[in-house]
Amino acid sequence: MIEQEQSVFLYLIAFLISAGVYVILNKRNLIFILIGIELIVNGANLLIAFFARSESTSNGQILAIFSVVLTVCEVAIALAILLSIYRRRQVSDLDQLKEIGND
Amino acid sequence: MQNLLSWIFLFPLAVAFALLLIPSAKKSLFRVVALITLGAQFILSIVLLIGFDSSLAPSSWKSAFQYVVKVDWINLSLASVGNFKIQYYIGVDGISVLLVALSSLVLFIGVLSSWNMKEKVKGYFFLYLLLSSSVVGCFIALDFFLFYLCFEFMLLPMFFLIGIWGGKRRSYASIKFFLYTLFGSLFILVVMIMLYMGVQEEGINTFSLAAMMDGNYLTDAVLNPESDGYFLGVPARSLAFLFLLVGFAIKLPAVPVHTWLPDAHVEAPTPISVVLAGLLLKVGGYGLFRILYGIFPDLTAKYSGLLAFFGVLSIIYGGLNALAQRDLKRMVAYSSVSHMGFVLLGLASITSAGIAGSLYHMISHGLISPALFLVVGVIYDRTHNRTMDCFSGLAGKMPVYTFLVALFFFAGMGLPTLSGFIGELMVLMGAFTSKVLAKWYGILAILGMIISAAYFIWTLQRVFFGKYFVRESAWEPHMKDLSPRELIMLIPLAVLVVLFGIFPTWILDFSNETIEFFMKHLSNSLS
Amino acid sequence: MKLSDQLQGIINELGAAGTETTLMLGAIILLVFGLFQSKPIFIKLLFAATIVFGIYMNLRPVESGFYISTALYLDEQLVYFISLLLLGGLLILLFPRDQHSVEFYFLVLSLLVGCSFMLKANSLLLVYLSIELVSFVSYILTGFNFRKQGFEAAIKYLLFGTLSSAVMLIGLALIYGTTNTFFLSDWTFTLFSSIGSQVGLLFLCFGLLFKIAIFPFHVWTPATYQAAPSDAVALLSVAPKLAGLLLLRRVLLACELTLDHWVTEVLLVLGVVTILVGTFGAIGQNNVRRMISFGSIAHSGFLLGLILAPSGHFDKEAFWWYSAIYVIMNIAAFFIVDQYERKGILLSSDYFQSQKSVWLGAVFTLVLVSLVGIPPLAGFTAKLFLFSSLWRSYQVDGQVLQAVFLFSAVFATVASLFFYLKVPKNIFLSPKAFSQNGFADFSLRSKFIATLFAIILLLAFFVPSSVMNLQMLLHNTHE
Amino acid sequence: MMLAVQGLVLLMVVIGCAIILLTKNVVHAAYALGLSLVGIAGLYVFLNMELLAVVQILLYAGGVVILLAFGVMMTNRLQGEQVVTGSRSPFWSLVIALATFVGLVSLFSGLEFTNQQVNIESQAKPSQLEAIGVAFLTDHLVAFELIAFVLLVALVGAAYMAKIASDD
Amino acid sequence: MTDPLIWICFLIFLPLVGGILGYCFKRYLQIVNLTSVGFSLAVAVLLLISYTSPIRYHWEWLPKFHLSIVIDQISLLLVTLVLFIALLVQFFSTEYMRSEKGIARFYGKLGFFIFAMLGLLLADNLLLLFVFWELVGLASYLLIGFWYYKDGIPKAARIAFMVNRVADAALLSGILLVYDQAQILSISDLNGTFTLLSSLLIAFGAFGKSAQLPYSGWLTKAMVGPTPVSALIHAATMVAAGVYLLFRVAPLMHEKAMLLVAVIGTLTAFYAACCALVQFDLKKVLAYSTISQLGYMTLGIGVGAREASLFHLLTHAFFKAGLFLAAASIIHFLHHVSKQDAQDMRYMGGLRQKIKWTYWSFLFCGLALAGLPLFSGFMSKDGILLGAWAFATEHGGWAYLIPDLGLITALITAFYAARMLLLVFWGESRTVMQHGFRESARFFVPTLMLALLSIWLFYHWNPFAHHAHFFSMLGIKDAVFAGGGELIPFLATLMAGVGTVLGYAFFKPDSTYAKNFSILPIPSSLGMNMLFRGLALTDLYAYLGKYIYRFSMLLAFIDQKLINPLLHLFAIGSVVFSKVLALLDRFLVDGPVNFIARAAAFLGRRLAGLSAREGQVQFASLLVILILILIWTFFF
Repeated sequence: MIEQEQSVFLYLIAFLISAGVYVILNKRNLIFILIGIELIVNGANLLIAFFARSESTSNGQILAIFSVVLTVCEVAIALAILLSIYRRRQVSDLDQLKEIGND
Repeated sequence: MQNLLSWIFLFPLAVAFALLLIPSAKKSLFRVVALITLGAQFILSIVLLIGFDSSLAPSSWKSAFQYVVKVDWINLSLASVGNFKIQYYIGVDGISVLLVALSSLVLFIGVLSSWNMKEKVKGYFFLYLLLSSSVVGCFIALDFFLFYLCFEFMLLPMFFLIGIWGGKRRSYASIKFFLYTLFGSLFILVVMIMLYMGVQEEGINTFSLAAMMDGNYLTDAVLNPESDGYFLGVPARSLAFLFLLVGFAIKLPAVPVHTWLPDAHVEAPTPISVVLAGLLLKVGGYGLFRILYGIFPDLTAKYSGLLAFFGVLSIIYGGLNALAQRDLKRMVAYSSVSHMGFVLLGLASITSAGIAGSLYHMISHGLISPALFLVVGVIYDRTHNRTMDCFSGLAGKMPVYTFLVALFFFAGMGLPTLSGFIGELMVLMGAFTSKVLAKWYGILAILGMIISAAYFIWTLQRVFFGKYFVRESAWEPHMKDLSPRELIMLIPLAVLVVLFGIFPTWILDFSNETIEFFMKHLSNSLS
Repeated sequence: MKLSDQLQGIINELGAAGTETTLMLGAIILLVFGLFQSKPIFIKLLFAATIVFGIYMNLRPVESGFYISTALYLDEQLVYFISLLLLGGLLILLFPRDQHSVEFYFLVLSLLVGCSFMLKANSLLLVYLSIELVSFVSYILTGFNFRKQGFEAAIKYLLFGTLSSAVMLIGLALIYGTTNTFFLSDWTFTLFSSIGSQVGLLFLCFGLLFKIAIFPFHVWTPATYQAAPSDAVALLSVAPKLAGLLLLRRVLLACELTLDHWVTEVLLVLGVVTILVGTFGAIGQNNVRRMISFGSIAHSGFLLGLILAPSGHFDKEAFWWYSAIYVIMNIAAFFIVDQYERKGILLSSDYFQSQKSVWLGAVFTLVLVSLVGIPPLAGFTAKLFLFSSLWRSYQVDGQVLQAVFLFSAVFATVASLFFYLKVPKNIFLSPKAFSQNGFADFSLRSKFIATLFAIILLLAFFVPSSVMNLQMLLHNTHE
Repeated sequence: MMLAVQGLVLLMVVIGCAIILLTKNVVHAAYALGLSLVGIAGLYVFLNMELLAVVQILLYAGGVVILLAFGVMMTNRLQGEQVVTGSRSPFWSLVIALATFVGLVSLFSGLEFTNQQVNIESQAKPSQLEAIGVAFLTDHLVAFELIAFVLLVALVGAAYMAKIASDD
Repeated sequence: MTDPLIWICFLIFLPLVGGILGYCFKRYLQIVNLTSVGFSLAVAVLLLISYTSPIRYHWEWLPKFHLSIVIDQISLLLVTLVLFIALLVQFFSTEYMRSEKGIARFYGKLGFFIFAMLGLLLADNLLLLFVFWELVGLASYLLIGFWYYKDGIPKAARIAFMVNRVADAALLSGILLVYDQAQILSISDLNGTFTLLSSLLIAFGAFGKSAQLPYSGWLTKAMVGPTPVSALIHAATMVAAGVYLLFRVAPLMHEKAMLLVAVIGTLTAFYAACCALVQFDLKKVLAYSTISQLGYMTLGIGVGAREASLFHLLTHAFFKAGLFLAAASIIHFLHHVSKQDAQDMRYMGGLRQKIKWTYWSFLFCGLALAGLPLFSGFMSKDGILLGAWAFATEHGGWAYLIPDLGLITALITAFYAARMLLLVFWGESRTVMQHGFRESARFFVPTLMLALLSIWLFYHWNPFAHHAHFFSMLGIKDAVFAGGGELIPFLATLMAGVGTVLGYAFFKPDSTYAKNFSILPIPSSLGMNMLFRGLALTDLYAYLGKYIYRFSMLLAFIDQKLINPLLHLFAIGSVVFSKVLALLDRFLVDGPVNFIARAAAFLGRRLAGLSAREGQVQFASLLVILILILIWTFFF
């Protein structure tokens, strides 16, 4: 039971992370990419939680909680920047951002 | 008196910074100041020569130097590397004292030659004085770090002097010069670090060249000759030797790495060519003496074939290239390559004649090549053209000029009674009597003498003899014989070239004991 | 242990976070102050006062050890580095700013808080948190000139950074799970015997490499440096980098990896590649900022080489030297670049327009030459220490990669001349004549400041003990 | 029963992911992400981490998804465009994702668990919240202090940026 | 004896000082020069008369390397010879060069030459000898190129110099090899035998200056110089330097090398005599005859008759200088009266009446050249042939070819001497004379003095005496008589006589040859043409030079296009690399995708039917993950 549960958990984590990778690689919309990253972060969080499940201290849980909080901050900043970009450029596809470069 | 060397070394530097305070508008003041400064430097170096005790027979390198100033400069305690100690350690022996005197002379003549400089005078003389200091510094430094500092510091002023006041392709030439030399000097830097980690003086790691030459290695140092250290599977000492060889060969320059030289010379203004050929190449040669041979005497025999090969290659290849040139300056530049090959060959011979010959050749080339660039400069000043095809029969119009040109050409081709001959002869004597070199090297080097005669005589014939002709009539009014200023520059060189060609002992007496000791040093570590 | 004793102990040790607390408080005060008073001079003064006070707090004598429930680690070396970073933060006041928004200074202070926590962090939580704080501030600062380019760079930076931090989070999870430890101080070599923990360690390092800008995590650098405001770039190019390096150093020290461990080998290889990529990447650049940013990538590689010394042979002094000089060189370089950009000169091929402004050009040349590492400038001494340290490491350990590192460092030094020289070449050697109409010379102030930087670089070469004694100097001012 | 609930929660996560993977519509993806996150919160509950689960639902499922949805609305909807996005290279992405999957699985399968023998009973500690609260003020005091500051920074930064953006 | 240094100074430096002073004070040019050389000559004669033992002086020139000068009887004799001829030539030139602009320069160069030549003769150390050897070459170059502004002259001077330079290189190699072997270079201290290589190199060095095969081409080129110079340098003194050197080192030379010397000498003597036969240019005839006579001397040294060679050097110096000076008179005369190409014999003829004194001196010297008895040439040539004969009897077989060829050459010599004499002085004049002319005493006095010195009586009372008598008369003890019976003097007389008679028969004024001479074309048949061009040696040099030049052009090309780029490989490679990186950089952060991403995009287009644009962050992420996977697969 425990063995099975463990392996299911780990497969899920691997699935979440690789799904995130797929999304990041495949999608072009910035928000989509953010979603992909969220998937990876969640995988990582789940991993922490998984490791922390049997620990006597609550360190793991706290790390996971902090990571959730930080992700929210991140998304907030990302959206603020996105908004600024959109205000100016009316694009949300990453590919259309190519102003910087070597000329 | 004890601080004489410091004066010679640092005085131009101080004046350089003082120059910055003069407003740029006072154009003619700069050259006067520079002239006085370098004149003073020259006089001081004469005093140095007079006070030099040439009969001092040293017993170790530590005691081989005179006018020594040894002051702690940097003393950092680095926990893992130990004490990082750099000294302001200067002094001269019989080899360097001559080069110091040569430097101050050539630098002085260089100022005279830049008398008519018109653009950005302030910057020019500022950089020129910086260059002067660093060149002299190279010759008197006895601390590797100080040497390296001066060695590298020459690059920047030179870069700008060629780059700003040069010819059409100046930026290409100056960058090429900079890159090549930096490339070489980083090899030297690596070896410097290797040595620093392995050599101690009074229990502290040191950059002192004297200690390095005396071989005060730590017992477990990779570079300790007794410990057979390896680096990446290569014997570490051999690797260090070859690194230094590459570094100095670029500066010298020896043939496969010489291509910066013609470009730098062609693009540089005349005074800078003078300094470049007269002194900077000597720094490479001096490095071979002091550092390569001084610190790695045990490997000299092993690699003498290599050195001699590149020496002979330079002699012949440089000569043949000079033969093919149409640009006078390019020809002279390639002839420098050819001549510097003799320095390599002489060192490779590991005989006292050969080594003294190398030194002599450096001195004499230090007089001849500036003179050659000056005489090319004379014609360039008048016409802004240096192509041989554009001139013919100048002897009729400019007899004094032709006389001096011929004198320097003959000196360049190694005609007896002129200083070029002595150097070449001694090098050849060394090469022929060497125990480590095959005779072919000497014979091939003599072939190089034929080639040098070929291009000099041919140039003489094409440009100075024959029917008078200049390509453009606009040049006609300028084709006048030498002005007094040009005479003041050229005549001392001519006199010295002749005197040193007849009385070689005037120079060699200074360095006899040093070279004796040098040889003892070499043979001790070879046996 | 009873809770009250624990709390008492924490209260006693709170001074260990004094600097950060000062900075945070200062930042908040600044923010509030900005609501009422927006005269730039006041903001600047407050900012400077905060930092100075932070340094003052920082330099109180400390005993090396763990503080506040072993969350923080402190020793003298770290304290000096924190002071260095704070000084760097102070230096950006020299940059002229068009908009004096309070938020900018607030963010700079936050960045410094993050960096100093990075240096001190001992728990994984704090490691993660401080890195994230630095990252957030960096993202925002990148877009802080409110131009299209800035936002673009910011979003790219953010996306890439978030991904890296996600990878790092996985690494932290793996370490936490496999070693069952939460503090760097609990680590031992044996804990890291399993593959999971080693991979975790590598992932953690990746997160740090992202901050340091090591290949392949350097990709954000050029865009960010190009688009962000100059003062922000000046700080961003030094503070997070040095903090990341020192943290990496402590991480590697904590898990007691030897040089032939595969994780260190990976790092060494990445270091070599970084040096080459940074150097050669810069050669193709025309935009001066991008060029310098690639150069700074190469410098990251050099610094990484210093970090990866065999155990017991970490060259603290050399690292201090390189860092201190790097801070000055980089800030000076961006300062001067900023001056040129204010005249509309962005590309190195345009620098010929300033050919009459010899003075600043000469100073810029000195700074660039120092970045290459040619005497008589402090950059050379830094390189000398670097090479010495690498050689020393090689001698101690015989690790071939160290030798490769040494040679690529030497090689890159030559190659770096290629691009650093472009600017002086265009200023001084350009054959193009440029009509001087409309090109006003640089202000006396900017010339003065730039010259000051150059003089520091020269002085540091001739009197290198000054840099070493900077530590002592800072120390003594306290007493 | 427990197993069934567990399976359901797992299914939630997987379905959420699958939608994200397959859909082109950003809004749909955001909602699917919400679904996944709630599922993950459920998993936390199974791991006896109630606080984490709550935080997950409140901040993640609530905050992030709503933020994302807002973002989508504010960017794409304003123009009345389709809220769909193109894909770039599904094949290669898939290959790499699969490789990642295989790599992670092989990594995880090699893990040794230092705390395997811990029994399930010990997980059911009632005072978890309290322990966390104490930890915040003792072991992780600095972190707690810092995250407050981080939130402030993020707030100020995001707000300022958005303000500047909407100002002009 | 007082300090030898004073004598050496007088001997060596006085002419140089005279030259320089003359250049500085042009007003007293001739007086200063003549006085200084005269004074020097007086010292030499005084020394010669009062000779007791060799004077030796040495000094340290390089560290541990001494140079030495030895004044012994032989060197004194030659010094006297040089100074005497030099004095005559200087005297002659006062008139001959009077109207030249650069006469001061001329005297300066001449003084320099005399100085160098004296130094060469007195040098005891091989290296010092080499020093003066080179200086002599330089002086020769300068004097040949005296009229530097005329077409072709600088080139001829250059060729002469370069050919000498090649020989000098061989000589220097040889000397240094000797130095390596013996550690000393002073001839009087050297003993033993040189190695074959060094002997050969020294011999080939000596051949250069003495215009032996294969170097002989330069001497004809040198004829473009002023004729008095030719008389002094290219007939009497400098060209004899090689012989002198061989004379000095002969006892030390390797046996096989000496054999080569003999063979080369014989061949040179023979070929040059043949060449002299077909020349039109009077100076060229003389030049070839000089080469031929030098060949005799070389031959003599090669076969061991070195004193005989030295004696021939002496006598030859007088009569050949006389011939050249006479030729100078002729040229001057022709130039004066007709402004024609004054050296071509086809424009001469019948000058016997016009310039009587010159005729007589030319006749005497010519007969000495032809080797007729009662003239000095016979005495010295006889000695050499005797030596050769002795050599042949000793070696037997093919060695007889050497005296045989020598004798045949003697015949040819007489033949061309007669041709020259007859065509120039006899018959009718082939030029229209426009101006009158009076022979100047300054011309014929020196010439006549030299002509008188071609008479046997000055050397020995017996016209059939050879060198041994002469030297023993001077008190030189070690002169050894190489026995050869009475056959050789007889044969030599016979050959010379036959040659003269044949010559007369061929070239007498009413012969067909003489009649058609003025319109005679340059011989076109291959053999004759080759002879006319002196075996085309100068063309050979030119070819050699051309190909070396081409080779150097090739090298310069390589240097520019190959070595330079090769060394720039570093630069180019790094630039290329940087471009690649810049491209990568674009894919990563800026714009177009890189290879993988492009492939992905392509596939993506196919699969999704959408236009896939390139990714940046995506690509970076891809890269990170790829690297993770790579590291993963690499380590596990």
